[in-house]
Amino acid sequence: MKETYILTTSPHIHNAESIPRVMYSVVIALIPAVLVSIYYFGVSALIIYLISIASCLVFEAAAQKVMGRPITIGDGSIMITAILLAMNIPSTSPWWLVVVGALVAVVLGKQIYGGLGHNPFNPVLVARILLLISFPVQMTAWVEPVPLFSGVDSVSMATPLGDMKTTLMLKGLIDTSHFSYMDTFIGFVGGSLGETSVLALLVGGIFLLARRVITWHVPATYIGTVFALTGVFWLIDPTKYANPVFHILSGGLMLGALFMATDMVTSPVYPRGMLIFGIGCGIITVLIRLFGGYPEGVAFSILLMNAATPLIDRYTTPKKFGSIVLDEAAK
Amino acid sequence: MASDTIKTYRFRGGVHPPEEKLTKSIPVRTMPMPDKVFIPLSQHLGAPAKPIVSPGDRVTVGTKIADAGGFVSAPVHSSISGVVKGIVDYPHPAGRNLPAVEIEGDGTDQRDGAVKPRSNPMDLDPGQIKEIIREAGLVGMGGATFPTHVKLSPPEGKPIDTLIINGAECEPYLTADHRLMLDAPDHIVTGAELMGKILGVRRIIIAVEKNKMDAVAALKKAVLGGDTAVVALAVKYPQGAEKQLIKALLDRSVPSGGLPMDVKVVVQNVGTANAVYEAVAENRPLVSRYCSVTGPGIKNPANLVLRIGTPVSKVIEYCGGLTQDVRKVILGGPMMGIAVWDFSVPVMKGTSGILALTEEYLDENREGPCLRCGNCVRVCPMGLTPLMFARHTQLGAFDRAEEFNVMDCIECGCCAYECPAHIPLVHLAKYAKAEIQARRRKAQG
Amino acid sequence: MADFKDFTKGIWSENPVFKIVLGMCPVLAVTTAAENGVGMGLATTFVLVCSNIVVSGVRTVIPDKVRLPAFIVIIASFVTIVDLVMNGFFHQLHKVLGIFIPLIVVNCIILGRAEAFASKNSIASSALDGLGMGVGFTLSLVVLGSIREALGNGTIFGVSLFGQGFVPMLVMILPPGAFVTLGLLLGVMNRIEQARDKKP
Amino acid sequence: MKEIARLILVLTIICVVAAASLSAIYTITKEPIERAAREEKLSAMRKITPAFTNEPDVDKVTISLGRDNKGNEIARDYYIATKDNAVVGIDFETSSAAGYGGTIYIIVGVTPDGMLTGVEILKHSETPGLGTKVTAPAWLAQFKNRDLANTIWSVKKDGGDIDYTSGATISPRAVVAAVKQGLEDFSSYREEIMAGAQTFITTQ
Repeated sequence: MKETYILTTSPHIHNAESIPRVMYSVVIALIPAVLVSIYYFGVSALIIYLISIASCLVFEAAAQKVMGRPITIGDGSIMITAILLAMNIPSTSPWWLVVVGALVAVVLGKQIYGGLGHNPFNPVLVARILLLISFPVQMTAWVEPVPLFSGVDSVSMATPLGDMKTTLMLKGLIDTSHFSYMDTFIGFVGGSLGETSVLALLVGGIFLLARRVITWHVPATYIGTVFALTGVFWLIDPTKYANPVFHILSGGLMLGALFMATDMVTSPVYPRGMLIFGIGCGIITVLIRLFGGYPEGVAFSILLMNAATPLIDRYTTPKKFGSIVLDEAAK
Repeated sequence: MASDTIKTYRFRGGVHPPEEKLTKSIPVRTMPMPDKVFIPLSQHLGAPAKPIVSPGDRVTVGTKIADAGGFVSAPVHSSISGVVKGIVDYPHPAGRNLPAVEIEGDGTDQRDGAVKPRSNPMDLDPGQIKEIIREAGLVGMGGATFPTHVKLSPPEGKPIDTLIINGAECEPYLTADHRLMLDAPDHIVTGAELMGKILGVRRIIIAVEKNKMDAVAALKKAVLGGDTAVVALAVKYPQGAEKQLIKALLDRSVPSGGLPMDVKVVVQNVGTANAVYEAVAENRPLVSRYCSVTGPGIKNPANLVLRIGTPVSKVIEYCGGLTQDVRKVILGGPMMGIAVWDFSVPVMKGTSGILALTEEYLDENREGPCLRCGNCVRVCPMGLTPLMFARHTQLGAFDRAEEFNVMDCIECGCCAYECPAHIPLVHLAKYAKAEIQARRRKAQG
Repeated sequence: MADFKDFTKGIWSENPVFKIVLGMCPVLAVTTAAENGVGMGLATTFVLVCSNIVVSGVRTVIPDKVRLPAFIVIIASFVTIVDLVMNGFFHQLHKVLGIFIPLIVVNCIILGRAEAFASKNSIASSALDGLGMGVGFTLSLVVLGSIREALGNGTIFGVSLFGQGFVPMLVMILPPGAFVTLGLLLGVMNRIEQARDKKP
Repeated sequence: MKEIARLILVLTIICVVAAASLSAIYTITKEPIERAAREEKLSAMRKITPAFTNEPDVDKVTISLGRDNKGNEIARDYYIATKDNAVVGIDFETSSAAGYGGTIYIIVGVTPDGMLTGVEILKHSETPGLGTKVTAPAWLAQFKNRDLANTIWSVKKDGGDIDYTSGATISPRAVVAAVKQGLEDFSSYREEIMAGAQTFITTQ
């Protein structure tokens, strides 16, 4: 018999959840999209993933060491950051772009605020925006996807959203006739590594929903709002505004709605707040896509709503049991 | 009223821990009389009892050894026959030494001569029944240990229309109530009717979780008629918590800070109902109880009838001792029980289980940062936001914790059970509640 | 009496940017290049020294009730002088610093020092204080401007640092870069202070 | 009362002293400021125009380009650069509101035939490092020797002849459009401008 007995307060049992389990669930959910991107963008995509993972691990450990915190690179949260970061940049990115992105995400986006659980903004999106502003050329150097081992050289290509914006600017009209919904759905389209394959992202998202790591609130309201709003504009003038299906399938919407807007640390805690958060993301995304200077607005909209999260939480705190008495006994 | 016509409702939140009812098919045995007992004077909520015996006094089983220390208090009786050795400071599950009456047994198990069964308990008038219950030292046996007679004395202007007998036993591992319902369904029903008489209610609902359908059947058989119903409830923790039970059975919400009587309900545990029967019909005070001795760390898990005051070490010994890797011994269930390190602590009126957990159940040094996943909010049956009051408690901002309704916390443990970051949310809630109460007392002067 | 400490405190222990955190508007807005930092810093230093001297000189004759209006008139006059002189004789720099020169008027450091120091101390001390604060302010701006210019444009004082292959990190010379750099420098500064406090 | 009088007196004195010193400084700096402003414009003109000997900012022809939508007259100054009694170039300012960060002010130099001799950016608020590439001398140099006839006036991305830095298309588009508009205006009013320009030659 051991001499020491543990004295802690109840409960004395715990379910199987833990931070690493939650984090690695997200990592697993990202795998389909990772594989698709490696298939379409080739070895350069794989290299970007590897650089991103390596540099994120190094920066996380270094930052925690410098700041005197326990080193927790094994908990999986940094793997999510690393994979999502790689997914948010084009396959042509030079190595230093990935390293700078990792530095920004890990140090400026996360550790500066106190590490996991304390960052008000999604670290990956902080990095994406900073990179986009700093290196607009490299961050928009998209290439046409070329299936692995097909031996064809890839050529540069605009994203469907970027293409639409340029056409609209030049001709005052949009042209989505050459746009293939099926290609976008499976990921055969230009864009950042992880955002192109709607199918792979949905598979991962459904896994997370089933695992109860995320709830339906944010993705459903986010995508729903984008669909509804772009639908209204499309009905008003289909020559200037693309149809809602195009908007949902293109750009980083799926990646953002399923994996980044749902980041628990930076989104509201309560279901009512999540609904507001999703709707807010949707509105801002549509406004930026249709009227803003950038073709895509997912990253900006999520960051803006991240900033609003504490306020949303404050006004959506659920009512406690017994505060509303609506039953016969009270009458 | 037929039992199956009662509709049940859902309460918000709750968790589904593995049931682990290892002892559910093991019949109850009576543990042999210990040669020495230590009967604490504080076994209930409220004022400790006042001892009325002196060292050297001879006592028999059922001799009153301490009287109630106030209205919200209960007398204490000797559980064995023997000689009072003294009133000593003795280890108590609360974590410190508290006064207890030490009685050295004489091995005869002699009963108090005055104890004679009553032939027709239902003919007594309500006042008499309540007095018998008070004198018998009855307290809530589900674990809360609130003196029973107090609960049966609703103030003027608080009419009661329903008595709920709680046989949910939603805590994992525990099977004492289950075995009791199988062994003495008729006693429970009679006890419930006696309490119904005191309260003047016609409707009595005996509620049992669906994982104990044999107990439901036994109780239904025992119910002879009238307005007593037996209801099978969904299996969900904390189904047996008063407010959630009332919500599930009657769809009534006890107001925040209120009591069941605010919605015309009184809830009593099945063990209490049985004790009421024993006190009133058999004229036996509360000196023993059903208790599950269970868990992966107990060599021979069992359901036992234990005498109040038996040291836990003796009980464990009787059950074959602990296995090698036991790291935690708990009085009560795994969700709300109290961990003890000194096994000489005595079994008390509210001790529904003795649970030994091994290494693999330990949850030490795994606390991480809050991820704001919202699990604690989702499972909280009280609709609270544990992450918020926990954070403010950690920061020492108790007034902010109070704003997040920490005082409404029932400490059921759902939040901490679900928290992926393993934050000791219940511990923080208890800490905040104690601190806030201390400040309130200070403010009152 | 005038003390050398009146001068040195402005550089580190009471650095107006990193310690007192005053005058953030010019600090954030003009530090896109080291050169701008020098210009803004020197202009501010000039106004600081002059206004400190004058405020200190007239401190005994100015009634308390009109203290602030009087200080503001004095400061505004010196700022206007700087504006005119710069425009006339350093036209290029004036073009770059543009709106920020008139804004020196509302730079809290100037009024802050007039109020907190010059109105209570001798002319010599006040001059040293103004000079110290000005130098501290200038150094801070130059440090900030150099970092931002180096990372955001690949140059320091217009001199190319890294050669052809370097891709500048544009965000550093945009407003967000100012906040990020200032925040990081404040963090480093506090870290150094902490380490210092621990040692003795 | 006495105190108020004292307050007024002190403030008055301070203001008078301040006003006096300011007017003194103003007088001293007035001329250098004007000279600097003029020098700035002249130096831009020197960059974009063949060598001249006159003062083009004085020798200017003002042409009315019609009215804007508020009914105000739009006038543009055409600065005539001369040397050895011949017009060597004409400079004029133009602007485009289509810049990324607001209006871009441009000064354009042409030969009397309407061929570009140079383009300079006077004032802009484009994104540093991105839109600001349009101020790079190398980029601006490509405008030299272009005219309305020999050039398709749009950036290469839009099917034109003008190179641009990849990543930034908004600022170059704005500059190209403004220069093109300026050239068109010049060709429409060329007769008038050249007629005005003759006066500066004959008067010398």
